[in-house]
Amino acid sequence: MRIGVFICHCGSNIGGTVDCKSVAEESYAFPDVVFSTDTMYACSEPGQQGIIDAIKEHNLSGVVVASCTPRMHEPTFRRAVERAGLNRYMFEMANIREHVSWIGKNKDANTNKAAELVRMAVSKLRLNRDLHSKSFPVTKRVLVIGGGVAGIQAALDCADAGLDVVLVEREPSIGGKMSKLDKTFPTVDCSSCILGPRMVDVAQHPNITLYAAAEVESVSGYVGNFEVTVRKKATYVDWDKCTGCGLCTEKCPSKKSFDRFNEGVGPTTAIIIPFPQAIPKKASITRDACRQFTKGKCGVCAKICPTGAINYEQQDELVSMKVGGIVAATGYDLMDWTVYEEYGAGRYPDVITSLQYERLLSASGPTGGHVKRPSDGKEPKNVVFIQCVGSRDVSIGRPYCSGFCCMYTAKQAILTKDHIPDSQSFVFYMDIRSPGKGYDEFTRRVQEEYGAQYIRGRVSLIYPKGDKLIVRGVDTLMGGQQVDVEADLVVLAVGGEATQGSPQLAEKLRISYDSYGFFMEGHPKLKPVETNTAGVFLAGSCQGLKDIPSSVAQGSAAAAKAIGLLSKDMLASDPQIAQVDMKRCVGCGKCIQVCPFKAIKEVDVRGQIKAEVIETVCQGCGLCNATCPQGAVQLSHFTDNQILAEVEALCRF
Amino acid sequence: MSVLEGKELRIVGFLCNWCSYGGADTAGVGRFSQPTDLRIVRVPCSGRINPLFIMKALLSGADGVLVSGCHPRDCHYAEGNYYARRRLEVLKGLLPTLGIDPRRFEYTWVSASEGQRWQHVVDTFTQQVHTLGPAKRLPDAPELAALAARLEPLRN
Amino acid sequence: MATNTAAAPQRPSCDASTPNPYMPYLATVVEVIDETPNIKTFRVVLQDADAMKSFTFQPGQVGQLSVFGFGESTFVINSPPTRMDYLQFSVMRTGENTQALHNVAAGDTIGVRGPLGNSFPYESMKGKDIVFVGGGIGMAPLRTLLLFMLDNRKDYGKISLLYGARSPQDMAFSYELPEWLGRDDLDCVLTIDREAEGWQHKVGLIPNVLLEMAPSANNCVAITCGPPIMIKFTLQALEKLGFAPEQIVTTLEKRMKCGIGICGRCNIGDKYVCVDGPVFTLAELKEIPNEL
Amino acid sequence: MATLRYLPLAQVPQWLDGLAKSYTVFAPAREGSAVVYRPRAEGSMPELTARPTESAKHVVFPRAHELFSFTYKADPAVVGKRDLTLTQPQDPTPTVVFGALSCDARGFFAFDPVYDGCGTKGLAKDVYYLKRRQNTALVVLACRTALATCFCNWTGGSPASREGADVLATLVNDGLVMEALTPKGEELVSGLAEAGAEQGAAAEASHTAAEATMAPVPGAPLDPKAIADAVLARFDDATFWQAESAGCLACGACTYLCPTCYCFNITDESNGISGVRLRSWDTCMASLFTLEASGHNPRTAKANRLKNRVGHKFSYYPSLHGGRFSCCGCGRCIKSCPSSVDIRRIVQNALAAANVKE
Amino acid sequence: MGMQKELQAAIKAILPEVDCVIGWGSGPDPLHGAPLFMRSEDDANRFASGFFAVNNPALFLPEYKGKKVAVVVKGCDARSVGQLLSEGLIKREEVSLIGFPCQGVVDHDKVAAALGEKGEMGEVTAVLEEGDALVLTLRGETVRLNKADVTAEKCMRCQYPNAHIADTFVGEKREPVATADDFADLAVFEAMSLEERQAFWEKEMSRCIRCYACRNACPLCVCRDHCVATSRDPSWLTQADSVKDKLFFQVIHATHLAGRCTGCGECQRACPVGIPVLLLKRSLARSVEKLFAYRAGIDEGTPPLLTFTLEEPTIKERSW
Repeated sequence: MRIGVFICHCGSNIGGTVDCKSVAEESYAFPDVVFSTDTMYACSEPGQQGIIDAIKEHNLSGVVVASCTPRMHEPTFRRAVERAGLNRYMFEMANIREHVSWIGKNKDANTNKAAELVRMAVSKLRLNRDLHSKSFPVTKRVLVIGGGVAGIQAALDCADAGLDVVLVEREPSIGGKMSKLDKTFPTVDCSSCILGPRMVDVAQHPNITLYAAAEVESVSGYVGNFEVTVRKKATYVDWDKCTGCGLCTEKCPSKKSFDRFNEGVGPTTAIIIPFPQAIPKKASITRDACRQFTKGKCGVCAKICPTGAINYEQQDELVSMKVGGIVAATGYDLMDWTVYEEYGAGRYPDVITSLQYERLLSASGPTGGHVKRPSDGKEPKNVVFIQCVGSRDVSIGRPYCSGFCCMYTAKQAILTKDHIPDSQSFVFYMDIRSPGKGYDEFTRRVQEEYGAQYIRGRVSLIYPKGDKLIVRGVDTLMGGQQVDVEADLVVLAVGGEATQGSPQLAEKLRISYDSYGFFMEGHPKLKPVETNTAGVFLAGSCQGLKDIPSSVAQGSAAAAKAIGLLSKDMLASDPQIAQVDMKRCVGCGKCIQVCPFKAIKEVDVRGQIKAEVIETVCQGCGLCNATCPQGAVQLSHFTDNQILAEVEALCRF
Repeated sequence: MSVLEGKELRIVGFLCNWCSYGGADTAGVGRFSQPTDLRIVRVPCSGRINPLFIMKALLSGADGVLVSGCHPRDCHYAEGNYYARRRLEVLKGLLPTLGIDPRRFEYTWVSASEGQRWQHVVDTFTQQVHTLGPAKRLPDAPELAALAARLEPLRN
Repeated sequence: MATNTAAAPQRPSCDASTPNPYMPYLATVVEVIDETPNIKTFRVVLQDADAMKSFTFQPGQVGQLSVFGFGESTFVINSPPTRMDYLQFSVMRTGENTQALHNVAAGDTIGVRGPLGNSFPYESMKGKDIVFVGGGIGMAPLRTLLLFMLDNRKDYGKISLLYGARSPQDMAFSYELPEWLGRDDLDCVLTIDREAEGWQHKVGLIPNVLLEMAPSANNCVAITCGPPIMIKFTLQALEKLGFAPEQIVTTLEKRMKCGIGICGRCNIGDKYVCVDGPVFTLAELKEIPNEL
Repeated sequence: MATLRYLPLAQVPQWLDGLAKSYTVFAPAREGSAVVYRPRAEGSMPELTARPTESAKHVVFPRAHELFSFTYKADPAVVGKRDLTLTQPQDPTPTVVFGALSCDARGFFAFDPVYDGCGTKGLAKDVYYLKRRQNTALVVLACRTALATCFCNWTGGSPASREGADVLATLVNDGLVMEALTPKGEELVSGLAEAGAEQGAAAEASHTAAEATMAPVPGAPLDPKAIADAVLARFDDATFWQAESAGCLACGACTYLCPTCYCFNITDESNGISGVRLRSWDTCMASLFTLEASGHNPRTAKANRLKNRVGHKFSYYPSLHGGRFSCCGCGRCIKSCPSSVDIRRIVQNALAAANVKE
Repeated sequence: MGMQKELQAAIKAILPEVDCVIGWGSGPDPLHGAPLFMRSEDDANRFASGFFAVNNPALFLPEYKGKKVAVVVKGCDARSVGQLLSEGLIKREEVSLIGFPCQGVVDHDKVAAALGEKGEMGEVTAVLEEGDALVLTLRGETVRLNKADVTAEKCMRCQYPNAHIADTFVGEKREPVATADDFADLAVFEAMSLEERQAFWEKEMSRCIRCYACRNACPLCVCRDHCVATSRDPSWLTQADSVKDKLFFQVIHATHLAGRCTGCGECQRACPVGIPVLLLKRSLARSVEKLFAYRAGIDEGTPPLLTFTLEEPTIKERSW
């Protein structure tokens, strides 16, 4: 074998703390190495061309590049060696940036370690062999999980591109958080006016199948051919019959139910249509609130329903389908702010969340758009906004910035002035974060034109005084002076968190999530909507909190990825899969027992039981390989011999 | 010796590609400095790690072996780390019978986002191995030992 | 009892001049030819020019090729002794050694031990008609004898070749076939197992095509090599065509290590394929225990 | 007859220490429940009571040894040029085996013709074996009794056979009577005091007594030709071999303990830059022994493999090497077989089967 | 002797239904039994159970796949059968088990040690069992040995002397000598320091001849002819005569048996050079019993290393 080794300086990223030239010199003595050099940026066009030229000039049959993590540029270099006529798997990478130059301080040690990593890569490469993909057909259907604005965008884009789309929404209506908003920043245009038509498009699109009040039960399979089961939760209303006329909601005698859509601002009925523009506009019964279920008798809605759609016996229903790609767009929840004792921990009715305030501001909200404070229904004059509630707070384990609170607080201050012209808004803030298009202007406008008083400082205490609340904070711009503001209403800009059930969904999708429960993108810069699981994409706040424009952009981006994936009739399988050496297999079945993908089956070869890998099902985890006692199953590109060669390269010298 | 004589010990890491290798990358990106002893072998999944790889390393002269995979429930391949957990735990129990200090081998779970945790793991484990010092190596076959001696001048 | 109580034999010895049969020649691979998806041909030249000059062998003899660090395996020298620009070996990828060989590139150094084993009885074939029947990689040993006979064409009668493979892609030496087909002193028939696009030659299993060709057994020797199942049916076909066991020659494959009759694994009864073979007539094979 | 010499037991360690100045000395040592031939530790008394579990063949034919080593070195002057050097190992040092059994000494006779180019056949000579063979002197300790598994008398041996030995040592009371049988043997023992006539007689008596404990050869006189024919005659009798091999584990204990089994494997062990070509013991009882690259194996079943083992020892080998069995009757294969497979019984059963047929 | 006759009767009774009955016969000397494969009444008459019936006949069962066989089993042999069954390596309907109350079997190494200077085992010409004693004849003299002194270790801690699976059980079940495995053998070994243990293995393994009798005597080794010990792809071991490789093979064997080994001890018994290779497997068995409450061959269900649970309460992971 003739191996070429390329040591990348990555500018000074590697070259700064690794003597790349001496690594290249040392590599020249490694087995089968016939060419070695150092290069400034291996991944750059000239860098890649250098590799290609060397392959041709020195008749190389394998290449090692020592540079950054293979999780970054392995595909880049594989394509490069392929352009030079080699099989793309005759390539190995040594990670001397993330694993060496960026973490080690001692240049000698780094240089030595880099050389060792190269030797390890060379040792493995010597046992590499050409691998070839197989192709398999794809299912041209996309599952979008979550019907918020990101999911809606992704669903519509995919559907418009001609793909079948299945949109699954946990709530009885799509729309997500955006549908609860009164207006959006920085344009202060009506949220439901811009979202509403898109929701209707979803309902009417011939390519979209919508399952509201449904959740993903299980996901199996693999890119191009996932098997998905969706649980349609019982709503006790036959939606095929329900016309959304709303008679039932008017007559329902149980009127003390928690109004989820309105964030608990006022009660609602046990049978509900969440809001007038709901899609689908169908009624559903909240079981815990319904007298039929709690008391065993009532049946008012059933009696009144003109189409006989009420069905108290309804059960959850499981629907299975095959999809080629999945977009997760499950959004976020507000964190539970009641952990803040200083804000009253929920004891004061007039301390509300920003989202509750949206509902008070909304014309379609429980107060018809009249701002009435919860305690006594009076119109507030002094409204205090407190920012960073549950954001940037290490003490409660939420050190991150939620990103959108500064902006919506400014918006709400403006709306307050619009609704109550003689009102005064006070905003306690830490920093104003407004780096979007027209955003900073907006926050300036609320202060300059709307007279909102911004106080830079944290609130240490809220306490009641008569029918008012005293908000005690500091003004850090005034030398930390204590400020007491008398408020009629306090609105907390509560930060977001990963929506409930995110880790569970991530496990079903076999994607990673961070310690807060947000889903991990494939790469923070270069793969913002991909995940490490092929065929699963991310959109919106499930990946990290973001505002509407970003969510929509990500929805489209995820859709573009899904469309790109499914634009082909056939997908190429990853050839890094398990293979059975039939000559050595004894048919003991242990591999079949452990395979998480059921990718190994028993076959009869001339009267003998053998194991056989189903190539398109195997995902290449190698569990079978580690299980097979005689090593008759080998994971291509990660064979026992290859890993042993790496171990030996490290230990035997 | 390829490790820096007297300064480093020989520590081999087996990391799953999806979580822990990513976590080590994240640590790199975050410039979380670490001791230089560890050399990482990338495998697709902790379930791919045959416990015998660890034995091979320990018997071949590694002073420590560190395995890291996805946290339970987070395996990219759904179940690989569950099997790994059992197998690695059983292997750990065998080491003392072979006369190998079980502290020379640890396994843990580090996710792709846990760069800082990875730094902590590497720091702690490296320190642990240094406290134990170099492992006593079993003698090679005479032919292979002679070979190693012949190789010495080749290295400079 | 006599033999077992005979006086103790003398202890054997050797001296510094005794050649070491395990030391390979170092050889440079001068060319690698991709024959089929799993067969590569290696042309090698011994690095010691004198050794190359004095290297002699007979058609049918084998050599041991080493990729140092991986191991040795046995292959027939499939270039003829009449063409000594290089020694040629064709290697089908079946295991770790052959995979290592497949990773060898032109310019690399490998080891060669040989020549080993017996050869085709080409002297006794002089003046006779010859039928070669080769299947797949089994064409390799036939090639050396075929080219040798073509280089000594006047010594032999009519020469026919039936060469079959599973598909056109599996046919090694494809670059030589036009020449062989074009010669009027060689009757060359090619066949593949199943119909394939663009295939101009025969389609059918070798034994069937052989029966169709129906070479006369009269004053003729058949030489056949190929996979076991093909050999089994080819032998039946040849017998049907009237070939006597003495008129049929084949070569055997065995796992070999030393290649010099010591290591003990390639025996069939008291015959060692590495020194008594690999070439046997069917008549000889019928004499030894049935353990192929 | 050469001069007999006498070495008091108490002086054995001292004498061996003396030999160790010019030779590597191997001697039996007790380790756990086994007795094995080890390079002798200075001052130690060899184990002389229990007979060694293994044979002494590994002294001449090591379990694994280097045929040659190879090293690649990149040429810094010419890009892509790598020089490869092959180096042969150093010649073995002169060696003495003290306390070999007479069957061990005779066992090498099975090796000799094969490793010496098969006599008139003029095949290649195995220089590694030949060098060690000529460099190794054997001090044979005469057996005082026969074990139930012993059958050296089938193969022309006896408990105190002098064949192949350089010195025959016989344990008499508190000392060893040493009889040099070759010049090399004479060199070893020349420094020792002469034995008295009484001691010589005692040694002779010990030999006779040992002979008496030996079970007679069944159906004596034994006809090697008949045995060879009978074993070969069973070649196609699958039932026979299946029955004989039913309890066999197909492990290599018999072949590795056997003084006459000489098969080997060749493998490369390397770290890429440099490595060795090793010759290591191999066993015909292993499936891999004959597994061909194509996956075909002429001896897949243990019955086929046992057939080859017995066939080789009692039929094929004799037909190539003057009728001599490739067996010295030491019985270790029986004694140490985990399943008590008895090669004598297989041979007798083959003979019996031949008699039934005819 | 009653037991012997009763077992022979049971064997004869089942002979017509099966391809063969696997049991024990006599070996090359009076101290050794040997596996016996019975196909006729004559064969059955050669059956010999008792103190010298050491071999584990379960070893041979996978060879007879597809045929119906009967096998006479000691308690420990039945455990091996149980494990083979639970792993699907043999079929229940193809095996008929004849069990009996096992009184323990001989340890030849102990006999050899007990004889010491009196002579070698191969010189013993006759053996008589007299109650708790063995009376050996050698070199024309008799030697009395206490049976308990030459009984195999595994029998001294045996909890299952009566085959726990048996289609026919001959005789009265006997009380086990132990109610739990206290792994006292390991405790003895573990009195050594880590350094001493390593030196111990170094010394013991140095006389290994790599015959793989340990492996081939193991009823649960599934790879048989395809073991990684000599394969080159994968190539786990060099063929060099090195302690490292020899010990590594023992580790391979033991790990492959983790959670599967029933402790029949055949590996150690088969070792011609007396290396205590069972120790490693005992150590693993102890771990497995502790972690997963699983006793191979007794407890049904998937061997613990071929399955998992989401939570592993017994595994105390390191907290970093």
